[in-house]
Amino acid sequence: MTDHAALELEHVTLRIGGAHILKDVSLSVPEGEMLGVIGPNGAGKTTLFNIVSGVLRPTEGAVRLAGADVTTQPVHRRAAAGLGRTFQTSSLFPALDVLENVRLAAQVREGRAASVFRTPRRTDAATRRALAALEEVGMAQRAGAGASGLSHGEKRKVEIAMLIAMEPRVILLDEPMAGVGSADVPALTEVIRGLHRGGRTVLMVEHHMDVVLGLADRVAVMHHGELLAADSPEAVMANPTVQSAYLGSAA
Amino acid sequence: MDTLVLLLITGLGLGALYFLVASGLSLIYGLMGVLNFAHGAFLTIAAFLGWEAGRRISDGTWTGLAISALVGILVGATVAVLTEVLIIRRLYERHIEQALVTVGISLAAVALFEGIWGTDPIYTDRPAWLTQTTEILGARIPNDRFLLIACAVLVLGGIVLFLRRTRYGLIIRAGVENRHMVTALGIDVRRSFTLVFAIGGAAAGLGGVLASVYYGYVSAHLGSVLLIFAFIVTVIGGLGSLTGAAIASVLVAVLQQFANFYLGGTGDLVVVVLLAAVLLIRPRGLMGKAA
Amino acid sequence: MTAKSLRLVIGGILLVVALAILPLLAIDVPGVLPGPTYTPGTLQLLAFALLIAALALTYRMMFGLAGLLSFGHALFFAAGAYGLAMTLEAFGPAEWPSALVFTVAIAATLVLGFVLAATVGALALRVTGISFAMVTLAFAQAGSVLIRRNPGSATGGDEGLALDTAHVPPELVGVVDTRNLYWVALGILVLVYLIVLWVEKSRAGHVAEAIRENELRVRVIGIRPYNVKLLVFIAASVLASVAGMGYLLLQSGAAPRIATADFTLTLLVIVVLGGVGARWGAIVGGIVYTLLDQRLTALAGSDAIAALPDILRVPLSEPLFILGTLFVLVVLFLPGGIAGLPARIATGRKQHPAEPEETVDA
Amino acid sequence: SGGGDADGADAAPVAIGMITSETGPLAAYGEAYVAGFEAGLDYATDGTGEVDGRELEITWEDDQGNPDTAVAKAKDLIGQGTKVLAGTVASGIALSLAEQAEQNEILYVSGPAAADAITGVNEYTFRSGRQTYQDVATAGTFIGDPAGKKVVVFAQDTAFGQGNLAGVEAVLGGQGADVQGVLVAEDATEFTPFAQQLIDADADLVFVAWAGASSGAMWTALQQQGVFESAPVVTGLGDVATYQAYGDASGDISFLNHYFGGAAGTDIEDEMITRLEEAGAVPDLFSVDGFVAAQMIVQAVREGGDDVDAMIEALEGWTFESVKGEVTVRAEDHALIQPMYQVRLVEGADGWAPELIETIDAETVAPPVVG
Amino acid sequence: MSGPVADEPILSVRNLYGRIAGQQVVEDVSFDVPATGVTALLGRNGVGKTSTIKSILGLIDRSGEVRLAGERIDRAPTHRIVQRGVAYVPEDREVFGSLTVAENLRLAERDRSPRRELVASLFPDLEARREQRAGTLSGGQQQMVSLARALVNENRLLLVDEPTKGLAPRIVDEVADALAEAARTAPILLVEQNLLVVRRLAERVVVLSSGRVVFTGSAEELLDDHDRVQRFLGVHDEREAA
Ligand SMILES: Nc1ncnc2c1ncn2[C@@H]1O[C@H](COP(=O)(O)OP(=O)(O)OP(=O)(O)O)[C@@H](O)[C@H]1O
Ligand SMILES: Nc1ncnc2c1ncn2[C@@H]1O[C@H](COP(=O)(O)OP(=O)(O)OP(=O)(O)O)[C@@H](O)[C@H]1O
Ligand SMILES: [Mg+2]
Ligand SMILES: [Mg+2]
Repeated sequence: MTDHAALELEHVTLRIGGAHILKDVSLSVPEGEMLGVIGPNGAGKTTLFNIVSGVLRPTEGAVRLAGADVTTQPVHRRAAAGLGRTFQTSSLFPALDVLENVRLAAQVREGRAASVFRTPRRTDAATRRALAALEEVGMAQRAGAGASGLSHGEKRKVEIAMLIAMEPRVILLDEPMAGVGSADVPALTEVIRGLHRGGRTVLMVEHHMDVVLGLADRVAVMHHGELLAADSPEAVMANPTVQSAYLGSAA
Repeated sequence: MDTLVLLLITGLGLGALYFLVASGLSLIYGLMGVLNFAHGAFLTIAAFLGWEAGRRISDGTWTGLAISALVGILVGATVAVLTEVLIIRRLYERHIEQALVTVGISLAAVALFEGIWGTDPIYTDRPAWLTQTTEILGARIPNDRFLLIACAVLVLGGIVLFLRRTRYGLIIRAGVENRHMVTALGIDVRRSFTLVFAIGGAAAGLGGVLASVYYGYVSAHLGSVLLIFAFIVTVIGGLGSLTGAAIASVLVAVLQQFANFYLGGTGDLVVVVLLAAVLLIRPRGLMGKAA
Repeated sequence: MTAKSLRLVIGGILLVVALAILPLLAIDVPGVLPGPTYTPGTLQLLAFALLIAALALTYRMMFGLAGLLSFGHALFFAAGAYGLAMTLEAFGPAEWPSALVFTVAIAATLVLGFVLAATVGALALRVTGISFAMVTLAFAQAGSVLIRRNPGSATGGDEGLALDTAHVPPELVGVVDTRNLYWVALGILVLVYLIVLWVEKSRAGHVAEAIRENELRVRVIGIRPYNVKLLVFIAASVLASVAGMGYLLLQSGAAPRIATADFTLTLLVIVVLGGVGARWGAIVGGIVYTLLDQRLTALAGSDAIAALPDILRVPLSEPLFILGTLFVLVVLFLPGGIAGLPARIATGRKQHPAEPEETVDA
Repeated sequence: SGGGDADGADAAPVAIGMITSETGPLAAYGEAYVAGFEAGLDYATDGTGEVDGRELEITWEDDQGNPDTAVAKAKDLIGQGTKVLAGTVASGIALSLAEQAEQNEILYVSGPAAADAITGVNEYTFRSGRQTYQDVATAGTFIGDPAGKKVVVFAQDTAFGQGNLAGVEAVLGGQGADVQGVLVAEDATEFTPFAQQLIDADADLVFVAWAGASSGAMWTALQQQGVFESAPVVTGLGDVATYQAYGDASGDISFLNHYFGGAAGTDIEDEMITRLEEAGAVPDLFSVDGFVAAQMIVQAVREGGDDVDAMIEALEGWTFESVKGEVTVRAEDHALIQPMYQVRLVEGADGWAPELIETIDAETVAPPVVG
Repeated sequence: MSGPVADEPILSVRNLYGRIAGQQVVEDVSFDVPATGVTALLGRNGVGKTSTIKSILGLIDRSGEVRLAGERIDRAPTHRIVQRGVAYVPEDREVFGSLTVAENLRLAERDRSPRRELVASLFPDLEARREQRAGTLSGGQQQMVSLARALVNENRLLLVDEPTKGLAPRIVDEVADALAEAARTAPILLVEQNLLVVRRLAERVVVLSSGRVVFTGSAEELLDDHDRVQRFLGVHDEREAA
């Protein structure tokens, strides 16, 4: 088998104290797929992302990136190997300005991101890449603003720009639309579609069903720490458990 | 055998003293995130004024000591409250700056005390019983150690009850985390913080008076010496954990005694190594909560 | 931008030149300097202030840039001073020419400083926040206790270690040569400044700043914070030893005081006084603090103070009381320190601290 | 060195730099030293402050107990043309100043700093006080013939304590005593177990060398554990502030002493005390060091003028009458050969006060020649 | 305490200015919140909705005139304002992570007889997690704690900032139900991006743009006017925003 899935989870289980937070989750995401992850609050979606990105270690089971077992690898290794993510709550470096935030990510792609022998310049490749990424999310005109002064929606966009600048192969988006004003949802949806179009594998937790349905190739449903189903959007929407446990009357 | 008993019990006594200082420190840090370098100054001023009062009213008697202790507690609490209200409060949620001002206060206070009471230690009198010894298993234990241990136990119990049994405990813990949100729930969080400082200061005040009993003198540097150990104990025990501080106090003091005696006076080195080792193995300390 | 930075560079060079020709001038600033600038006493004081400024600059690099609050920085300063004193003595008997002994001793001390910094840093950086501060404190305390214990009569204990001048270039010995020592101190400050500038402007510097804000976030973009922090720690520590060597030459000896936690606290006070926000803040802080300390002592002993009633005389005759109070006032009312002054005057508005970090849900 | 140019310069004042702790941990010692110096200067110049018509221009500087400050002040003074430095109570600072004196070829008269290392450190350095060796040798005289006796030194593990142990080993060990040290970490606060150790050692003499605030607790511990019943205990009697530090143990201790008010009974002592009292001071442990320093400086200037070599020559081997009687500046290593005292504390209306038992002859306690 | 006169607004904001870090984020904002029903505060990202609410509560530097049932509250400290019956549900949940769910709720109880049953019935999931530390709750669960803290007391006014953010669609429904229920006893000032929820709950809307009020009126008037929706909120069809 040479063609590995971009991301594979095998029997991933997580217990913290007495709580059984993830129960035997197995999932394989082929290269280039956009996978929507939905499920009620507290189902374990963010936890799953934390395990994939290395913030948490599973109690049992394995995580594979492009065939390589990364279960015990630290966060930064996985990131350097091409795994990017955003957080459910925006997290930027508040003391840096927008451009510097994104440029940090761009440097990683170039290598020697933390070298003392390299000085960032306005004209270097990392800066250009960062500016391009900001352009793509429509934040170029805010490049010089301090990150702490951004509104919620702006922060979200800058985070995505950081992802773009990192050029990861696998991307985890945790509720990218949360708190984004209605006006910006379509634009941001396009940005995410763009992320995906480049052939990248994207996993996205999102409660905005239109966005999920509009973007995802496949939708995984989590419930009480279990993976209920991973199927086409239509099939998932038709699933009665999803209907009752998740969507309610809003469907 | 008797040396062993002697080392153990005197270690316990010293641990009690460490705890009396550390309790306030740990309380204030744990609940408000303020690393209070001025704590030693609270202790010293309480010891000085306690001594001044005790000696005026009746020197070297139990009454005198009781008065000293009372005055010490009041002074400690008052000074702490003043510090909180006048200085710390203006810097709320800026923990680094808060620690910094307390550094400034401690520098200034020690200098001021030296200016007022001089640089020499002032030797104190105490009730005769405290200068005598009681024999336990062949070891002659100085009686003041029992007083220290008793006071430390009382303080530990008192503070733990306060935090468990009153609503203040809850307010204070929440306030540390997100002060704005506590006010947004309709609670005057400043009052609670002032109360914490008062309690911490009172514990330091009592510690100061007892320290002057233990050392037999008061001096401008009384607090600074104890403060270092109180810090170490607080950190080893786990920041904010009172029981942790209590356990660590005893551990540190006993270890220090043994190392000083059997390992050629290396007590301080051993304590410092212990601190580094505990933190490297368990960054949160023995009983600290997860960050 | 380039025009502005060019102006800055030229301004900097002019400032250094001005400082360098100070010993050739007879500028008298009564109340600030003890005498005209060419006198040895004044030069000694100024040289000392420059070295403290250099040390404060290294401390700022850790604390201000990377957010590493260390309570053990004094250890490395002491390592430089004691290291050079001890190696000079150790190489003393060798049959080499003095210049060679001197150079080798300096090189050996640098290596010592590096090894010490790498060891302490590698261990202490395994923890963060207050724990990091305490582990560094622990190492520094251990160093301080060792120095005072005088193992094998190597450190001179309480009495400190005198500089063995046998192999020190004669230009650096004696009061008439204080001028040369002043230039050495100025050289060290410039060197430290340039290296600090270089580190801060590099990618590593930016990453260090990001780590200060949000460590997990840095890991998630694929950088290991540990390496960067260690780099900053080692750079700052080795530079501190360089300042320590300058101190040894200037003072003709090393005293155990420079290894104490109190000394580190003084550094912290200096950096905050000067302003964490800017490099020049640390420099100004170091110089202002040293001069103040000296002048306040002079004031304390003055007749004007002695004539005051007790309630004023007692506090005013304690320099540390005034310094401590001043420091408290600066933290309270001048959050950016001295370096924050221009901006405050410009905006005329109170500065707020950055918003508390957002929590990462993990 | 630029020797004093003849005539014209003669009337010019002589700059004397006095550096000592006026603030900082040793400020109290500094105060006694300063008062003693003023008295000595007044005595030695007959109240004129001049030597042969030349004014002694005295500049006082505070070293704050900090060598850095001391060195800076010294350099400043030297830079301004000071020919004589004197003072300081801390041995570490005294050694730094001695170093400056040598580098810059000026005279230095060290103050109360006790370290033996100051004696003979270089040709420019003299001392006006006693040194550790003399303390220890004094204690040695208390036990008759030390040969075969067991002496335990109980001291802090500091330069001062180590110096005392080394001193006892040299003095009493040299005379055949079996010397053993119990050194306690400086920051230790608990002394009971060590007291136990002293009893277990079963010594003929316990020599205690202790400085600093923890003395009170240490003595209490010795007393509580019964050390005084097991062996005679000897220690140095410090300044007035410490007289009450020994608590109930006071009567049980034999003290060696450098000086206390009234110890000497000489005329010059009366002169000093009168002057001290006029200035509102009391005679204390280090008053004499200041007094002697003034006498030495006046002598050096009188005989040597501005020339440091002449000053050195004037002092080397100089024998003179001082507060404690006849004292000699030994030519070889500049040690100050002086009598010492054996003292006890007796309780009076104002608490404990010293009482002289015996004066120990200067030669008996003279340190061996350095070098 | 006399009940509010029927047509007197419960909250009236006049010329409110707010500053964060020396930067003006609320500029001369004036509007009223009637004594009944839900008033929605709308606007694009970053226009200053959250800041307006924080200014009302005194959580950021503010100046201007704010009246609660006729009484000035613009000088009162936050806790006093809240004690007068104003509850706040912040944008970022702001639960006390180191406290348990039960402790979070207990802390919020101001009334002598807090409405614990109501909260328990609204958020059964929380009941099961009473002893869990709030910091370990999922994002949505934290949002529930945050809402529960406000609803546990009787209030005269609720200030609710984006309560449905990050909630599963079914929970969004439930929260909307809960708010509708709450609105029957106390008026609500609601910041919300989900226009479906706005349409369902709000009678009146206030629209902000760059820190200023640009529209005040009935919800229907705004939402049915596609032009205005497009102009103020940048949305063509509200369904798109759901
Ligand atoms: N330390 C812990 N102890 C007990 N339970 C925990 C702990 N940490 C997390 N949990 C629980 O694990 C579950 C999974 O949380 P997670 O954040 O992954 O949910 P989610 O699917 O992302 O929800 P949301 O959509 O609300 O963000 C939650 O029910 C949470 O309460
Ligand atoms: N801490 C801060 N420092 C500086 N500026 C800030 C800060 N917080 C907010 N701002 C500024 O205030 C403006 C208003 O922010 P606010 O959070 O009130 O907007 P909002 O309308 O609630 O946006 P959203 O819909 O994204 O929540 C924003 O443009 C932002 O730039
Ligand atoms: Mg989540
Ligand atoms: Mg908002």
